[in-house]
Amino acid sequence: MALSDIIRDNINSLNYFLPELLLTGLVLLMIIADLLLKKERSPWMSIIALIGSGVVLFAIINQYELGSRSIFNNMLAVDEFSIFFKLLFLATTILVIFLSIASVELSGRSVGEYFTLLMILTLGLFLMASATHMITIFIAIELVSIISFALVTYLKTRRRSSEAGLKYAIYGAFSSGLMLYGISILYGLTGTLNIYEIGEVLAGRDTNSLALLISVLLIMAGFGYKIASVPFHFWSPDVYEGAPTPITAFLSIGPKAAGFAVIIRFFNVALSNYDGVAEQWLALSNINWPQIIAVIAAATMTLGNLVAIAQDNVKRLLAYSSIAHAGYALLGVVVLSSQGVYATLFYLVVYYFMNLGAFFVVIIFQDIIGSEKIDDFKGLASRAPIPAIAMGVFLFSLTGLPPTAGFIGKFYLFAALIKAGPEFYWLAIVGLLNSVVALYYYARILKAMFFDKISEGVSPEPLKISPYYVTLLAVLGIPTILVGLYWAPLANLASHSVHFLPTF
Amino acid sequence: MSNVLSWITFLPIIGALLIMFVPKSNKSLVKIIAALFTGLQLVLAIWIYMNFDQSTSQIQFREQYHWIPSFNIEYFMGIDGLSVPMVLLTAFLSFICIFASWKIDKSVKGYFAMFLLLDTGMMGVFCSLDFFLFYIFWEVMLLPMYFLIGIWGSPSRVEANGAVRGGPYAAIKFFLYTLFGSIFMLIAMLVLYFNVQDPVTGGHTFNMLHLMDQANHSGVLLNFDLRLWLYAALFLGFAIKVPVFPFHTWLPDAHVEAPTAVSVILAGVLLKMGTYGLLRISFPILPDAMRWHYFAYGLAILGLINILYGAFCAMAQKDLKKLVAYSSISHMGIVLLGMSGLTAMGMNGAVMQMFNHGTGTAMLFLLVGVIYDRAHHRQIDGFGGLAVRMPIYAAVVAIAFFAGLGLPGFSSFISEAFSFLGAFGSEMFDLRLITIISTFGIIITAAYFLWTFQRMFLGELNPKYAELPEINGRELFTLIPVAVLVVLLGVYPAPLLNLMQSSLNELVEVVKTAGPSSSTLLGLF
Amino acid sequence: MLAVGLNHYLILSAILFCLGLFSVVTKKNAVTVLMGVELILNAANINFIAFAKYVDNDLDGQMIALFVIVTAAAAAAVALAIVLNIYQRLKSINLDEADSLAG
Amino acid sequence: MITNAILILLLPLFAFVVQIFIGKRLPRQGDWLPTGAIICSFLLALPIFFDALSNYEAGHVVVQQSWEWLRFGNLEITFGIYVDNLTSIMLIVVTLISSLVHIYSIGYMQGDERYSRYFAYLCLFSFAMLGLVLVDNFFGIYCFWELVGLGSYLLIGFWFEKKSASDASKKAFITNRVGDVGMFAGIMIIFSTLGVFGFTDVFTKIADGGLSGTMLTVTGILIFFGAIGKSAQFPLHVWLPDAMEGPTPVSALIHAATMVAAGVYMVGRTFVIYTEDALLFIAIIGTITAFMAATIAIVQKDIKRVLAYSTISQLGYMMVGLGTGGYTAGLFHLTTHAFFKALLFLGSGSVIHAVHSQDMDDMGGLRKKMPITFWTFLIGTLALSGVPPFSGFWSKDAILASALEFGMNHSAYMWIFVAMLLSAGITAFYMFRLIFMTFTGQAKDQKKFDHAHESPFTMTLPLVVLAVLSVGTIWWGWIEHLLAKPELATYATVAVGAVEHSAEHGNAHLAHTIALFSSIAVAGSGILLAAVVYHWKKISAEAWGSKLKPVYNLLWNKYYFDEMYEATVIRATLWKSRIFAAFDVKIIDGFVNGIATVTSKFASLQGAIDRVGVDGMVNGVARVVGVFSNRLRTIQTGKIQTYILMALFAVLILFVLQQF
Repeated sequence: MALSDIIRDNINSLNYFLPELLLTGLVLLMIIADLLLKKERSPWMSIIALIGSGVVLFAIINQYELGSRSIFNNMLAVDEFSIFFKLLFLATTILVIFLSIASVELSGRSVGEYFTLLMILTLGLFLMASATHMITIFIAIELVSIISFALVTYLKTRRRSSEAGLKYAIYGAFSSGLMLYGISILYGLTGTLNIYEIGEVLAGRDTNSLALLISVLLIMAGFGYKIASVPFHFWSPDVYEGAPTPITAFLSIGPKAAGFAVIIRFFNVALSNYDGVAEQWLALSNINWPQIIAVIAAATMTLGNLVAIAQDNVKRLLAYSSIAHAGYALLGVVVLSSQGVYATLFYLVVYYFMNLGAFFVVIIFQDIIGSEKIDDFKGLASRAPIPAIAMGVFLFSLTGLPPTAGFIGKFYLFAALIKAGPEFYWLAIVGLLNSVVALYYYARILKAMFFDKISEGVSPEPLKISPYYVTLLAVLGIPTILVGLYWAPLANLASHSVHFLPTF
Repeated sequence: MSNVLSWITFLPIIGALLIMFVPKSNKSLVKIIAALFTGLQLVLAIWIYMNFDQSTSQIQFREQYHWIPSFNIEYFMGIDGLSVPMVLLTAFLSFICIFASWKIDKSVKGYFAMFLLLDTGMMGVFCSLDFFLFYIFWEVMLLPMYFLIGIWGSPSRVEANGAVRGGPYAAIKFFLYTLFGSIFMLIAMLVLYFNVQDPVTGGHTFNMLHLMDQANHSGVLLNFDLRLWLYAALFLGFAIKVPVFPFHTWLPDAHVEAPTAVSVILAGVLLKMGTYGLLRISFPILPDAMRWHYFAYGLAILGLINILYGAFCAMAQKDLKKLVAYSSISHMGIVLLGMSGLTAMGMNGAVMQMFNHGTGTAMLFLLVGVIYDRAHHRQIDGFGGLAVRMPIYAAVVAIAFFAGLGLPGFSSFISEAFSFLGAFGSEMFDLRLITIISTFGIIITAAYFLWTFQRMFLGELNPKYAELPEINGRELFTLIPVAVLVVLLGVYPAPLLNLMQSSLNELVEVVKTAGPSSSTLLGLF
Repeated sequence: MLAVGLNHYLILSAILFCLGLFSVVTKKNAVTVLMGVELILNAANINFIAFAKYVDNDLDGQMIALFVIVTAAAAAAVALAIVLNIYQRLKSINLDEADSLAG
Repeated sequence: MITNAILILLLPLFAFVVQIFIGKRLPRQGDWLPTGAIICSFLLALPIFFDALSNYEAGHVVVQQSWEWLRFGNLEITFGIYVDNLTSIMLIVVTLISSLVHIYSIGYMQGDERYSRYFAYLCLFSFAMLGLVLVDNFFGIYCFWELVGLGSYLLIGFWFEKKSASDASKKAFITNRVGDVGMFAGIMIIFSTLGVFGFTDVFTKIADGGLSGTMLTVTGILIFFGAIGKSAQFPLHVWLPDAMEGPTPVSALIHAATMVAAGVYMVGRTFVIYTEDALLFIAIIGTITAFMAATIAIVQKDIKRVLAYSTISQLGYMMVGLGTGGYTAGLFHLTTHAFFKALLFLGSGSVIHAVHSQDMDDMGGLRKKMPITFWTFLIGTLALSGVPPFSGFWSKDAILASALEFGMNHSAYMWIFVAMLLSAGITAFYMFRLIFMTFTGQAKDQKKFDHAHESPFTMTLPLVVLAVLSVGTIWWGWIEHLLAKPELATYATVAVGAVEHSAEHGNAHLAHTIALFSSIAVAGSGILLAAVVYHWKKISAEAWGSKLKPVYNLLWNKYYFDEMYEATVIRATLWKSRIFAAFDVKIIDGFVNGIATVTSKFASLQGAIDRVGVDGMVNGVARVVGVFSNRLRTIQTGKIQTYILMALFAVLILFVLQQF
């Protein structure tokens, strides 16, 4: 390819890169604004962030009309798949901004940097969703990681927050090291870092499968760290517990979903014969990675759920539950079919609502009663019925019971597994048994809120829940139920987004 | 009235929504709304009964709409002779139970809203003909049930041995058990879906009528071993609900800890869902698996175990409500036994038994509630001689007990007798020995009911209860309709029988003969 | 004379990788652990450059190495800031003492 | 006629419904309503009876009509009425005795707290009993079979404040249920094989060979189980003596004349289904019952219990009659026994009413105080003892003859006749023992004696009526013809046994003659011995009692049947129920509990940290999961380097896994 072609391609690509550019501009604007605005006028920062997000949203939707293509010399892909994730990330960001505004934890601190960092993080997620080259993948992941370290440590005067940040940083740096080493081996095996070319090379010639396995396992360490799957999940409970709750909520969705985007794209493009047409495709013959992921998925669900049972801190419990949910979402990756990818995408959207919702209820109660312990949730249903009922909806949805969105999400995942044939029945059974286990610990929270009497010494007076909270709960809760009853639009969106660029 | 099934299913939900908007203080309005909507539901159920064509086994009052086209999920409602009695039973008991709940005063709004939601779930299960829809309704019932037992059931307490028992415990136990069962149902449902073709569109389908047509089966469904596994998975889901030994231990807890009306619904309607599911789904969709000897005999033997085991356990109980709970296990065993022989008589007997157990056990639980409200305990030995003090109550209990022990003239006698006769006369399987052993259950049943009656009502009046008030008008109002039904159907069961038998006779024929056309499959026996 | 070939580079990087792993796992000092991570990253870098020379004639290998150096610096900066913060809280940067979040 | 039959059935039902709901508010607490209803039934039964008499031929069917009740596909289940000679006689017996008992009860139950309820129950029982007699199919007879059980339960336990009464009623019902299960099994065989319930249909199909051989024998025996329960045959006879806790008129009606005879009636009604082996079984059971009960009666002190055992014994006679082929004899005895036993019970009721005690040690010399009662009672006793010309003589003689004939044809079973003959002597002995202890001699309890008086008119009238009927020498002739054994002509190939039984007519005449004289002889000697012991006191009963202590104890304790059942069946049932219940709680509920324990034991062996103890929500699974959960939780040490190591280790495992 001639140099001029390359330059022309870069310039032409800018058009497709508009959302990211806008986001970059927004970040710059916010940095400047933060300098100019006085601290006490910090609400402006969130407003700027929200307005900026709105603009970016339009840019993203606009991308649907531009059509799919590969940009910046195959560094990034703009396709329905990435657009879907970008929408999801932006939605997450917007909601987390709202949660942060409400959060008492964050009040009284300078929030200018906080929102700025949040927007940079979003940019990193955007890149992760569209990266098609190992360089962009690595950089995007690093961008997300580094910013997350900072955000987790945001409450720097609080010991738990600092400690969480430290663990997160060390674990993150370490796992990117592993991933990078894996990428380097893969590079050695194929001579390229472009995932399409990697796929072609691996399909075309017989590679040393041992080396390939080592490299894939090491790369999986990096990806697995992002989605917090076993055995790379260890950081997550500690970080989730230590971080400010809005950030925890964000981490449990944004980077996790981005991790899935990368995993799906990488494994299906580089390590299988995906052609964008067939409904079902196969893994490359010299590495049985679906089996690895199947084992990881089963282990992730099981461990996440089992350990969650013993928790008595709601936030930590939700951390383990989100580990388990990563395991569920992985089920869709295992089967190598458009049905599977579709199910994973669908599940991530559903998970967005129910998980954010659950975290939000925790934020509310944490702000009001100052505790995240299950024991302190006793009798809250009578004191604050609306958040309690909402919590019920979210938890049932997380369990996967009809008529909530969570059931539909799980239904699609298991349908994909069953469709793939009898060799995956075991995984479906493991997954479903896990949801029984999950019910057990989710029900503990419900039991405390609904069945148990208010602890002695706690006043039984009703808690005041501001309309702002109620509105946010409705925004999250109503879709959780509605999607459970009629999900055809969402299903269409997801099935539309299954197609990532098959070739460049 | 073309959408009568939707109306009858969703009316309670409308009521529940209305209740949400009633001010908290206006408790009686909440109750009136609940009574009104369940009453309307009952009226619709009666309308359905009047307009139901008893001569055909076809699906009637059919409603079919696309719901999620991409997955071929339909909103498909319809009823036949198997569902109609259950619809009637559900509407009837729901209405009765609203009045049995009249004295609830803890978060009244929540209670009645939950109750109505439960009502919708139950009705939906009996009306839906799309497996997916069926599953949704099946699960939807769990949530209100969980809260009804947990919040309005008896409070948590610590037993002598340190175990925590009470409503919350029973609620989660019930929930976990049922969920455990239903996940296997879900898997079986998906396997069926992906291996059945809609004959019209060629796509996969959840439509039960298509699932039942063996000609539509393909793929792994042609593998007999897998069909057996599927049957087992479905059976597990349904068996827990019935509950079949050894999956029954949730039942005594749930029944005992639940408030009276909820116990009535649990025993009266929810248990029937298990056997209904077997008849609606397992039998016609996988008839060859049902006919597999180990499964057919297994079913009969499980019925036998339920009958005897439940009866023996009932005899050992000291808590009246627990006794009634175990008697339910015993009586549901008769249903299993009746259906296992694949005879018209047994099948009709089994479904009649489902209905009659629903009414009979409802009476029993209502009566337990009456005495509990007065004496605040249920220990059988703690009473004595109550017949002197509460003759009317004693008389009603006697009716319920004699109905429970299968005395001729009461409805359950007919259904028990026909279940036994049907199973005994089975042509496909030799169930004679099993049936004869099962009939010993009726001796034990007589023994524990009479023994209980003696301990509670006969003998010297316990002076502690010398001032116990007699059963009141509201309670009688809930009991008399049920009692009338029990006696009427005991003397002349034809109205019930004629309602169901076209469909059931057809079902028996189908299950006896249908199966994959390929004879090589059957070679695997 | 033995020509320096691809294998030598790979062996060197493998040794570096292992050393990095070793210090990450064993050292108690947070800064030392971060240095271990740097070793791992640089081991990967050596791989990249070696492969770029011997396997690929494109510039991908060199490019990613440059990026790694940059991002590693950024990551180290943030990580060290956090370590500093921890030191202020705990008066220690022993990783074993940062275990209040567990279970 | 059909209207009559239906009205006979429905009148008591109607009276019951009215009486139970508003009886208390009616004048005289409504006692006239059930009484009137049953008397009407009696009057309505008369034309039916006369119809049978006027036709005077065997196998005559007065009325037969049935209606569809249920329909299963093509299978029609009907309910109907079937009245033949046997039914018409039974109708008369039931309605007449029931009427008399109703009238008697007006006096006897006067002033009882639940007076109106008593009549309702009595009426309910009459309805059920009449239904049992009238119904035309096996299913129906089973239904009414259970319903008479209900009536009996309610009436035995009428004075339920007494523990013994409520115990007795429960015992009666449950013991009957045991027999009923057998009967139901028999019905199941019949229905599953033949597909019909109706008597005539079943008989026709059996005649056509639809059911035969061993299976038919088994069926017959199973059906007979019902009769074992209801007619208090060995080994299910234990409930009847206890049933004497009920009011005495009830004992007369239910536990002497009608319900307990229902078993005999049913065997008679379904006679053709019994094969030779089945009949032999019936005969043997009957013999054991007759002899055993008679011996027990010797030592009883309670006047009603003596009569109760006597009833059991006489029911055994009837069974022997039927079993040895004396179809007519058995049913004849049923009829005569109904009258004189009802008479005896009512008479004893009159005595009890007078002295307020049932213990014969409290009585004596009552002849002077209660002349009507005495004389009627004496007639009854003579009838029961088999003294000519009283009715019992004729019927018992017929049974003995039948047994003897059977023994002559099958010499291995001669002992049946011997046992029967002995029992006849014993019967005479204990009945006169009763007479002597109660009515003659000196009053043993002076206070009670002074208080005693003749009963009111409503009570003595029934006694007189029944006494008249107990004389009936006239009976035998026409009844023999009316109740001819159903065989050959109608059911040609069926009753192989029946054919066999009557094959050798040559013995019949001889048997009759022998039986006639021997029965008079044993009755006479029985009476004589009783007189010697109890009237003239030449032999001391006490002395002999202590001399034969083991025998006496055995009899006094009724062969220890109750104790045996208590120790075996009841204990075992309760034990089983407790075991099962415990099994439920301990094993099933906590089976994973066990696994949890094993797991944790194993784990502690491994030296792992044992942190058991989630609050065990769903005991089993939850606890196991909880154990795992807590164990797994400890992985999360909080130390970052542990995490890294574990992750590396896990990657290694994945790597190794992939190598296989």
